Amino acid sequence: MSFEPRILGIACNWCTYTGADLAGTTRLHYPQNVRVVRVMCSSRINPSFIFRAFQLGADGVLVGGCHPGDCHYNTGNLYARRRLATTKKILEFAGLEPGRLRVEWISASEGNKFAEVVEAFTTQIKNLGPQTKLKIPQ
Amino acid sequence: MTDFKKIEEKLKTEAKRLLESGEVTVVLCYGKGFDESHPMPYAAKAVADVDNIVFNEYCNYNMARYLVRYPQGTKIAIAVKAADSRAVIVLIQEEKVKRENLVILGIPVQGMKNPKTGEVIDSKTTCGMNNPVLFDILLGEEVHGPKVASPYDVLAEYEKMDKDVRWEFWVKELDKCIRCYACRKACPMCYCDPCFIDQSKPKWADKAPQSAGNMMYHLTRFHHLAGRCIDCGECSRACPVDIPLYLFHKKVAKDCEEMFNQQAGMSMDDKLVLVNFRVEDSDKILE
Amino acid sequence: MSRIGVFVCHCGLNIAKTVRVSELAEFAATLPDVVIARDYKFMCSTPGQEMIQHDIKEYNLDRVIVTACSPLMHEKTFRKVIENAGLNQYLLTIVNIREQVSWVTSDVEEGTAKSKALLNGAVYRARLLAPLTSRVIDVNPDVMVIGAGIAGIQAALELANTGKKVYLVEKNSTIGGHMAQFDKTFPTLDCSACILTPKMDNVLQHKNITMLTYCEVTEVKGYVGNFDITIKQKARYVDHSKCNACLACTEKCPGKGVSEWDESLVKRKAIYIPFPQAVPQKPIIDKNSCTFFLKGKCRLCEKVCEQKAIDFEQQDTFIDVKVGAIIVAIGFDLMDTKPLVQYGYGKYPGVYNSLEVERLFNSAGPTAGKVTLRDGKEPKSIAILHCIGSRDKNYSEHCSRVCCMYSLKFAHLFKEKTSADVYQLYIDMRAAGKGYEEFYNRLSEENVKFIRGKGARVTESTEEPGRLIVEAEDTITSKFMKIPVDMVVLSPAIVPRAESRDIARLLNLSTDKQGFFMERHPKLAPLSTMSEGIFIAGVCQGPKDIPDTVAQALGAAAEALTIVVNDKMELEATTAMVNPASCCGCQNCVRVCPYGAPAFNYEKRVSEINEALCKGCGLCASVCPSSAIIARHFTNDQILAEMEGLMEF
Amino acid sequence: MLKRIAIEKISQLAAVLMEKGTLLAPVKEVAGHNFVQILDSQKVDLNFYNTLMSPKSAFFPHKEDFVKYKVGKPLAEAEPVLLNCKPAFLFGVRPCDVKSFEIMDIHFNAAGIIDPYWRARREATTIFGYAYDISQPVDSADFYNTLGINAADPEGSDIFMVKKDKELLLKTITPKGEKLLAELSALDKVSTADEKYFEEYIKKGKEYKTRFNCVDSEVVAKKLESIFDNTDFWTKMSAVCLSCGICTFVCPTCYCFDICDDNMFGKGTRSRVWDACMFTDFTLEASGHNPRTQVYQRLRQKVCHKYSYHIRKYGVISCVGCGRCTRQCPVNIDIYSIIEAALKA
Repeated sequence: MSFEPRILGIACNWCTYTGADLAGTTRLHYPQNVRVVRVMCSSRINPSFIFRAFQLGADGVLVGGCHPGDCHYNTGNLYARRRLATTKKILEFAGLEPGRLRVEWISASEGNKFAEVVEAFTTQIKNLGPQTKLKIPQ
Repeated sequence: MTDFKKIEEKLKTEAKRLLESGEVTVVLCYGKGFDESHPMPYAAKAVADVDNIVFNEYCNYNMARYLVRYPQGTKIAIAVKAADSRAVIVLIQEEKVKRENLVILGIPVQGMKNPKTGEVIDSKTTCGMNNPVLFDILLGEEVHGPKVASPYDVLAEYEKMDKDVRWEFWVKELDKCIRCYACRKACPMCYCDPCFIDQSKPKWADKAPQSAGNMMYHLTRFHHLAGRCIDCGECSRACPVDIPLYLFHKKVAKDCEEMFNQQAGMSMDDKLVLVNFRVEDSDKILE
Repeated sequence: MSRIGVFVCHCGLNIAKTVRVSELAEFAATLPDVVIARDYKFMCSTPGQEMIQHDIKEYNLDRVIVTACSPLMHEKTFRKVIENAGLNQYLLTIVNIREQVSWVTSDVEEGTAKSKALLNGAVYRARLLAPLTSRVIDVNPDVMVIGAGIAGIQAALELANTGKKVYLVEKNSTIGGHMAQFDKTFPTLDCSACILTPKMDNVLQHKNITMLTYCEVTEVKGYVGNFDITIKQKARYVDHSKCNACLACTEKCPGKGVSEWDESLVKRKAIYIPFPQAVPQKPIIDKNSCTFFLKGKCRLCEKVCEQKAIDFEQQDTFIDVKVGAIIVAIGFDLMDTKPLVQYGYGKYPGVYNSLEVERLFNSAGPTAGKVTLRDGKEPKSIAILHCIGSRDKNYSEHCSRVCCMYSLKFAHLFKEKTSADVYQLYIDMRAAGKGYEEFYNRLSEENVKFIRGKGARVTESTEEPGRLIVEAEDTITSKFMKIPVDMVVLSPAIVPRAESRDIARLLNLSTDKQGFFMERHPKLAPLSTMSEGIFIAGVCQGPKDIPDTVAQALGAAAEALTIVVNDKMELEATTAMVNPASCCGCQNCVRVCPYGAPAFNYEKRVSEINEALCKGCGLCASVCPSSAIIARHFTNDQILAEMEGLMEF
Repeated sequence: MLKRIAIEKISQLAAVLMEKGTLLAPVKEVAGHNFVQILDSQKVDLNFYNTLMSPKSAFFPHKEDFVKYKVGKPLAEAEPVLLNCKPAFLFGVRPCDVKSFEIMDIHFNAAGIIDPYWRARREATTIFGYAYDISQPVDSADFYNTLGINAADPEGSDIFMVKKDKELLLKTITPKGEKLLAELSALDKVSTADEKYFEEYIKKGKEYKTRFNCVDSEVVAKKLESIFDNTDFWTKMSAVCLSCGICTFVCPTCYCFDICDDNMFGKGTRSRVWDACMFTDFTLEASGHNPRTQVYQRLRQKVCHKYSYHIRKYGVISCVGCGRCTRQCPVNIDIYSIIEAALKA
């Protein structure tokens, strides 16, 4: 059987989650590998959530927020950008493939972008193969 | 460079003056330990304590970590070497101490040694700087030697490592961790009590020293110190099992410098990078 | 130990088609703490809701999971459902298996598997949910309306008539907006001024309306029910409290500025009112064209003013107002067609945009209603080009909706006022409004030449200087055409106001791809925004005609009223709090919060959060190094648990 | 019985022991030597002063699993983790550390409080004590003499070893050691010179001095009781203490632990994990109250527990003077100096 990655999505309520809903409303089909946790703002994402996601066995983590400047809370995603960039650098230096964490700005009106990003990211993770480094063996 | 003995004398003179005049109520410096090669961090609170003050090549402690122990408003004199002064700057920026409550005794110095190994402490395991960035009184002449090697040079070997090899390296290193938490306790920037890892709700990781929990503790700590670590190397020297934590901290500091164009504790005007942003930050940093 | 009830909705076939719903319910029943799991055709229907309420009592449930459509759709509905059955509304979890599962796959295996994972995540999360108490706050009864075009005027009047105090803020020196620039309105061709100016006067006279012209909103703080707003009153250099609107000043003024109102077609004085029916009828001085401001002497206006109302020293002032709700009706701009060089706008004097033409028709306009070219001659032939920048992937993908109809109106007015040949170059003729098709039919009989094809290029005739050649393909005959005309009218895309991004930022509104404000839900909440207590009306939400704009204004007024009609309201309880025992006093939360909700208590050396200011984004919780901040309903352990559940299967 | 073996052949002895059971012996690691379970007989390395971590983990591991469970429906399924102890050999333990097992037995193996895990391991294990090399200078951090222990004290070991040039002399002390040594074919017979050397070594061991200021436990206990409320003293002593857990983790006689659950996806383990009285959350109560929030309170607890309460309760000091806490302390705090200062306070 081919490798079907398990990807954790973390989406902000106002943009990316709504954008994901729009993808559904417009019946855009995309791979079913991403499981989304809804948070109010991408800035809610604690770097440890991402470390934990990989420990729980996520093959990839996709973070979605509003476009910079469009944050429902004004500036949340601008903080998130810095914090997630640092998180990514840390994972990379630890030895994890940097491609396993992706941050995308997807607005509420970009259902198609959500679908495209999920499609592309799923392919990318499939190419990277299962994530076994941080995963806690069962 | 002014020799150690002279610095010690000056330190004693200043400490005496400051305590005597009542300008400060405590002088954070270095004192006698159980033998010569094991001096201790020291908090001199009375003129009589001044006799116990020492300064030699083993006095590598970053005294900045003790600043947060004193009630706000306490007038403190603190002896700082180069990296230590950067820690003081960050603590002032984080409003843990006020500049006006501090008398900063700068010590320009070169050739400090790690008492455990006897090795000279240089830019391999620390920022390698010789002269304090911020001080009120300088206790010796500034060191103007050959240009200090970049504190990031030591990273080259690890950066070019294959990511899988690097992963194996870190797993091996972090698996040694016994979770004594000396690293965070020795760190001048780790002043949380409780630390996130001590929390039971949420429980971020298991208490036992096992791979996953060690990884969660250290990776998160590296993130918490991103843009704040001033590369004094205290965590690595405190570590009883010799985990080269400084490598990771240096790497994160280097990345932060590249992304946000500033080094922790080098200027009082800087803003803490991870609780700030610039609208013009590029999305490239996420790639 | 929780007692969880899981309710799986089929949503007719919407979900059931791609998710094996009964299998999902059976799966749920195997999960620890799940006491009852059911599936049903329509959970949101009355029998569905009653089933949930019945089971809460029957099985003594303390958590409810509804596995259905997006929480953005029915979270509120189901919260009410469980609350009415005696459960705290925050003990509800919604699993989105419609928008994010069944509608995005056709594979039943995949759909069912993903639904199970999502449901498992919800069970993990539900166990850790805590009952929360909504905050009850006092509501300020006043309303602010931003923008005094027809939408803003209508909304303000409607609210004022119910007895509510309204602040109507307008950036121009007069209210009226674009509608006041028009001469006639389609399809009835009734006079714009005749229907608008009485309303403008009503605003002026209304005791409940505070009209704030020549003003801009500069700061919005607070939250629904309690907005604190700072408004900048731009310096007019005329004290309106003294001015008696004699307008002697405007006669004497030697200054010359370009009339914005007349779309730069003519000059105006430096001290001026934009048009004779302007409200208020009191002038302002334009600093950029005033001789005194430019050269340091003149002050003629000051000399003629008997009221001593001229005040060259006047400064911008700031007004603070407090309101309970806000209506945004800032209207639109026309797309700048200069960058579309193929149409020669700005290069050839004979090329006009539609708003300029509106002014040409207007009896109060630069030509007193006579249709003449810039050189004063009457055009003999006119081409009206539709969809300039609209329906164009390179510029604005959307249809600007009103251009077809106003272009027909123009054609009619050209025919009425000139003897010119009139060409309409269109892609499609869109006449989907009441009386619109009839209007189109009427125009078809008015000897207007309809060419189905988009105007491709406007060039100058090499033979007859000054004459323009419109190039287009007639897609009906597939013939390439070159039409010589004297005048070209462009119908540019309707785009958001240049300042709409700033307003969005100020008010925390989302914008769509074009920059129009986004509604909370395109169908069910078209006037609400993602920001509680802020509503949108008119073209700032998307292009629309006057009847739709007015309808929206009335709707927005009703929406605002539902808030300010009560003196108290409930707020979301999902705010953050600090556990003082864990706070390390780093003040990161204080530094990052966009709303200033956390403050540092210097005595206790810990942060404290003012929940009235907190909007629940959770940023503080993620920057808190010691995990001392609890972002209610999105706590660290709730999120970690949900992630664990999602990754288990 | 006395036997001998060339140190270079130590791996042969290791191999024999590995066949008989589990061998725990010093291995050189990056930061120093440690007792680890030997999987490769070549790894055994007796060229050490003392190990970084104490050998207590041989009987009292950092993490001890008690129960494995699964959150099921309707009930959780749980299964205790049973120890299946093979014979074990703890090889190369310094006399002071050997002494620590006796102290730890009070807590884990005395009547009334028996820890089955400790007892099972203890009974299955034969201890090879190993005298300090008295030809080398003593480490300045050590102070085991103070506690009445000497560098070549065979008491407590089953077999006691001393180094003679490039050879190791092994002497049986207990019947358990006697039985084992008889079975070990890899060992050579000894000469009379060897026997004499061994006797001499034991004798000389008593002369080999660490820092020494022989403490009367009763006097110390009393003194510490009297200065319990001397906050100034304790504040001064703890002024630079980092309150990390190094001293307790490396200590051979610290036995505090926490019971922890670790679980994921509904499956988990309940285990006993080392805890340290120097951690803030050590005394954190469920109510949120914490009786020891200050560093001085925690340091006082540590010192008084070892040098006062323990004496009162069990009659002995809970310290063997191995010097690990002093050696490893990141700020060179020395418990011996604290006791000295306390006596003067």
